[in-house]
Amino acid sequence: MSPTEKKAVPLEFEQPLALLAQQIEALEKQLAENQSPDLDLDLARLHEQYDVLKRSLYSNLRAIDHLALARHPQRPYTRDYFQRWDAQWIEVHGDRKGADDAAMVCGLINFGEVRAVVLGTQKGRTLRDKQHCNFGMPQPEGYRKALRLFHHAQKFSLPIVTLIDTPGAYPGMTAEEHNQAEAIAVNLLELAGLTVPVIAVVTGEGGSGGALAIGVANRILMLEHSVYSVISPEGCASILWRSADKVSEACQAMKMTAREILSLGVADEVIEEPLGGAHHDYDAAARNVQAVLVRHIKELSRLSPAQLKAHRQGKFRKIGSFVEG
Amino acid sequence: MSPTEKKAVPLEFEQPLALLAQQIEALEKQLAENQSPDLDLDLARLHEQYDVLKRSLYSNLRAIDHLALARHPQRPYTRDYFQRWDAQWIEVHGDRKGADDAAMVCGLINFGEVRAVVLGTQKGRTLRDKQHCNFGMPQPEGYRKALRLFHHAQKFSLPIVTLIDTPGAYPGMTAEEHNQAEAIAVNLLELAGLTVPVIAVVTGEGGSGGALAIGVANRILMLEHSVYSVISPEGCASILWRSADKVSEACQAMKMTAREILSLGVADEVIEEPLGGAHHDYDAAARNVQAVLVRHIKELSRLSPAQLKAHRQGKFRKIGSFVEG
Amino acid sequence: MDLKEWFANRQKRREDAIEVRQPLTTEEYCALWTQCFQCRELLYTRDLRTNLHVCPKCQYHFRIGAVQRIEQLADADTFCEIDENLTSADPLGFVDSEPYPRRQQEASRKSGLKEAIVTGTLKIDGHEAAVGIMDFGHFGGSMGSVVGEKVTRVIELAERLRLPLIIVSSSGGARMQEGIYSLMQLAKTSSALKSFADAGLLFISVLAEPTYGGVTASFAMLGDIIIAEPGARVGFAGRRVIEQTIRQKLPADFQTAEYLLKHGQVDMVVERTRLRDILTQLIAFHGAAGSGGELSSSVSEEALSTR
Amino acid sequence: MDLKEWFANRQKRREDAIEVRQPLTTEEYCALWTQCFQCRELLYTRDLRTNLHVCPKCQYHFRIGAVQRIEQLADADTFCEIDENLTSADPLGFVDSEPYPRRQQEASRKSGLKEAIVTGTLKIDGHEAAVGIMDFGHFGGSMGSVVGEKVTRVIELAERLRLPLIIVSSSGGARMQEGIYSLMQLAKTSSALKSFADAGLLFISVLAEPTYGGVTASFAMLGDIIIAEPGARVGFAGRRVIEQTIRQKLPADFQTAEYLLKHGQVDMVVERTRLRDILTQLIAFHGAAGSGGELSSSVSEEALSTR
Ligand SMILES: [Zn+2]
Ligand SMILES: [Zn+2]
Repeated sequence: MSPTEKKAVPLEFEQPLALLAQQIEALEKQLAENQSPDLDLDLARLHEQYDVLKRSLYSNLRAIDHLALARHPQRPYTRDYFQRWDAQWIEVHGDRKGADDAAMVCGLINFGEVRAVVLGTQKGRTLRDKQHCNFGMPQPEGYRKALRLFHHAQKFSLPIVTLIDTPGAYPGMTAEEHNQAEAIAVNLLELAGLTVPVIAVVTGEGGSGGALAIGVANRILMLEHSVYSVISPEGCASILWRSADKVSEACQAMKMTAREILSLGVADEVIEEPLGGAHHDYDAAARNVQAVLVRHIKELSRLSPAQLKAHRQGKFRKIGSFVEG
Repeated sequence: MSPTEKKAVPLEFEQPLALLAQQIEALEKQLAENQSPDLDLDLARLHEQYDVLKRSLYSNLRAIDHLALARHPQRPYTRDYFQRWDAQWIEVHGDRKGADDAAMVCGLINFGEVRAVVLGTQKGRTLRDKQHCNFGMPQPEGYRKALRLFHHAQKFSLPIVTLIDTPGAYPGMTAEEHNQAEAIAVNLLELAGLTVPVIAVVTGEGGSGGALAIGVANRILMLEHSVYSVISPEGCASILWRSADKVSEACQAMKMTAREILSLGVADEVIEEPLGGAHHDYDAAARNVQAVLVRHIKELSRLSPAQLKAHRQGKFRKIGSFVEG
Repeated sequence: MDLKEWFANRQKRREDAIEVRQPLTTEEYCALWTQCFQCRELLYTRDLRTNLHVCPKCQYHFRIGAVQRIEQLADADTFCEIDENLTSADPLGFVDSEPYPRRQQEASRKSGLKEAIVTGTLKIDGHEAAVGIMDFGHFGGSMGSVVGEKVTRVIELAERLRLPLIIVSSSGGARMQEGIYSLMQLAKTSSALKSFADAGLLFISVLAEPTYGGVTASFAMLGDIIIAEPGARVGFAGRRVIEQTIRQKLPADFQTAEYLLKHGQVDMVVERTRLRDILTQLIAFHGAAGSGGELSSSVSEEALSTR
Repeated sequence: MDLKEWFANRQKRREDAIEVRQPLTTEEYCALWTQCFQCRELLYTRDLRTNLHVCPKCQYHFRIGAVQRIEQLADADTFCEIDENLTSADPLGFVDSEPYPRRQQEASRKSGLKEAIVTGTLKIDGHEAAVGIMDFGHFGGSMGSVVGEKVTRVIELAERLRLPLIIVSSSGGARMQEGIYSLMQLAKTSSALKSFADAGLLFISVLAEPTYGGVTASFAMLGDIIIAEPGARVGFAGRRVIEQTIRQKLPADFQTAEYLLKHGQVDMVVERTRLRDILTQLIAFHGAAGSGGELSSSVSEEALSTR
């Protein structure tokens, strides 16, 4: 069942809105039992208040609120997008070397008018799913599965679309034994060398090297409430503030929201979400993202293979901030 | 300690020779205690007999005798060659993905006048070594380690020399899980595409796909007593004769000796061994192989990169025997 | 209608009939009914064939021969065989309990084929493709010089015509009776696939029950897309050899298609009844993109066209 | 002479001396003697330096700074620094308990360096090479914009001059205070290495204690040859984070150089006292061959010349 069919679970910062919604509901109930022009007026005012509050709330979110939305348990995940983009999309599996990492979903897709190799991290919805997907944290095998798809796209001259929604690469013992660092590094290197269009979309959490490993793209797009950071805010807080309570401060200090990443020149575009977050309307969210994706793929397809590679390398070559002399 | 310093262990078919050697030894002892012209004459005759027997013995070996020599516990192994070719050779390790297969030894070597990437299967001498090297049976990780070296050689335009001495790829559960078949197949494919000289030397046992995975070469050289077969003779006997006693028959039927593989047009040259087998003189064996190798590398280096690839692909394209029409 | 019903109705039918039917002979009985190896259900052979030799009850995929496979995949009257007259020589003069040539004749008599693979071109839902279909029923699907040569030639043909290539494998491995020549077919076919891949063309490998040894260790594992049939056992070394080596029992599902999927070795497990559709979809998807490859790796115009 | 002897002889020396020496101050004492972290032996600091900061008793490799490392590797007076004046900006206006610029000043005061890496060219036993040497003593060797830029520039320089490249890494990972910019340095440096690799040039990565996070997940793990110093701890995630995640103790040797070797992640573990020789040998071996690469991948003439 899609979470859009049930009520969205309110986050902490959404409590005032939820309270107002409860009042409205109560009033509506009252009104249903007992007609009264006064109540009618109250209700209209409440509705108005609600709309104003909602707009103001979502246009004045703190970094930690965006984080909460990006991690919303009902947020659409990679498979939700793929399914909506192409109900016939073909999933492909495995690194061919012993593992099929469920945290990395890969496939071939038709966006109606554009074909692409698609892949992305997958968090899993139910507890069982979550465990199966390792809560969206890929292991080296997942990155190598993605690498296989990069090469597939290169061979068949297909654009690559990646969806990023991961707390990061999995910090596990076997992951280290199987050279997590190398798996990520090789992906960075190989992505840099591709001569097909690569577009990365941060749909939820963009966590560190584990996100970047599928993020070296010609275009980096971010959903309105998605975040992208060098380390998890929790990790940052515990290292720099030596306190788990300072997550909000860490979020703010790292400038990790979509708008901030855009103004830092790393993201190329912010994709609007349905009001209140993508989880309120999966179909609309998927349509938004698709429209933007297709536009970018078309734009990039005007570049030659050599230009595509040079464009991607040039994009990252410029990122950084320092003083010379 | 090198086995050349101790006495070579006689094989079953070498028993007559060993008996004669004992007689000579006894006579020599007698002679040392008690000079006698008669004994002198006897000894001279025995020595003559010994030489004649030895030559006739080693020039009339059955297939199974070659197999015994190829598997001789004192036979020089890959590391013995590398060490003698270049005492300063640099060993490199690992597949970068979680394993370093000791059954596959890889390195960089100077043959005095020629540099090369070298690799080969390694059986291990002591019991501990043997276990460490898995009795010369690589796992997928070993083939992927070799693959890394193929790419290294390609990148730096270095010739590749492989030494083959393996019962075959390891038939183990983890080996299957890690896709042994794919590891071999990918090596075949990638070797076919290289534009540097590749030379394979079967130094002992060339066992099946596990040998071929490092054997798709411009030149296939075989040591005089080495063997090369599609399946182990034991496997062949048990499947086709349904009897483990028929190993000798299987050896003969499969035409697996160096001379036979040469006359079937698969091997390009047979490298002579010291009389009685390479284990009688490691240094001489290593010198022989090196001389032939260097000659072939120099010959092949006259070809262009494209010619080298076409030559290798053409060589295997022609192998087979069938009737058309 | 299952057997129980059939028997239950028998008496009634007998009574209905003016001429009482004779009970079936064993042979007629066997031709009419097939027992599922897996669920033991008795299946009406004609129904089984209609269902592509997949048990309608438990989805067990029966082994099928090359001819049946082609019937299942090809658009009517589109299959064009090539190299149908290539036959084995006996390069080693191989004799075990019988000479190799006699074993060959026997194999042909049983399978009705000249060799363990049939190659050619066909159309699948209108898409032209080159195909190689192995037949386990001929000499255990073993690969000797002829299989190696036919696989190589169909790869070369596909490259020349720029067609997608589909090989359905089913094989016990390399053929011992041709010794080192059989082994070298692994290199020959893989080498041909290297050129094919460099040309940017699509190779779909389909693994059918069973695929082992030299075939998995060469072309069968080199597909751009690898599909396995449900329950198909696929591996390098055989189960018995491994159990003898490691001296322990292997899990029941070891080396099954589903196990391979879990271990990242195949892209998908596809029921035979869906195979044709998936192949069509894959060819259509990659079709035009294949014009790229090493020569020109830009996004082809086609990648932007409507499905 | 060990400390016990030294103390034992003290009284005698005191008596011998006409002018009785004052006992050492704590500072003098610490400068003179260094205790080995591993075997606890007290080592005469000058001897330790002569032995390249490797404990002569237990072979413990002390962390060394960039300046010392260059002294150990470079032929005398051959090191030429580049980009020595690149310093960090504060793109995010980052403040935790202290503002980022103040933390930077502190780091520089402690390390005597402007940033966590020194880059340039040098000669090793006559062979010219480009080098990047990280210094864990500066800001935990963390990679922000400057480290990323300097690494990228030295890669570009090496490509332009067709020099072999050596990077000695020692880093806690990406620098949090520059946020997303730090993360993007992983992509920037790896992208530069892609061009470098395509040019057929040699990159030797040396991993020194400790190397973690963003540095291993980019250039440090992309060497053609990867060398680790004995005992160096190298990984992506830190030990503590992993233990918290998997809720079990990790083996004592987890993430050590020796563990990495066993798990196929590094080509060799080389004692610091042999490092210069091995680097020389590797550069000599690949030196001339490097003229090939993607442009012309034939065996270079040099590959046939005498060592
Ligand atoms: Zn059934
Ligand atoms: Zn010590």
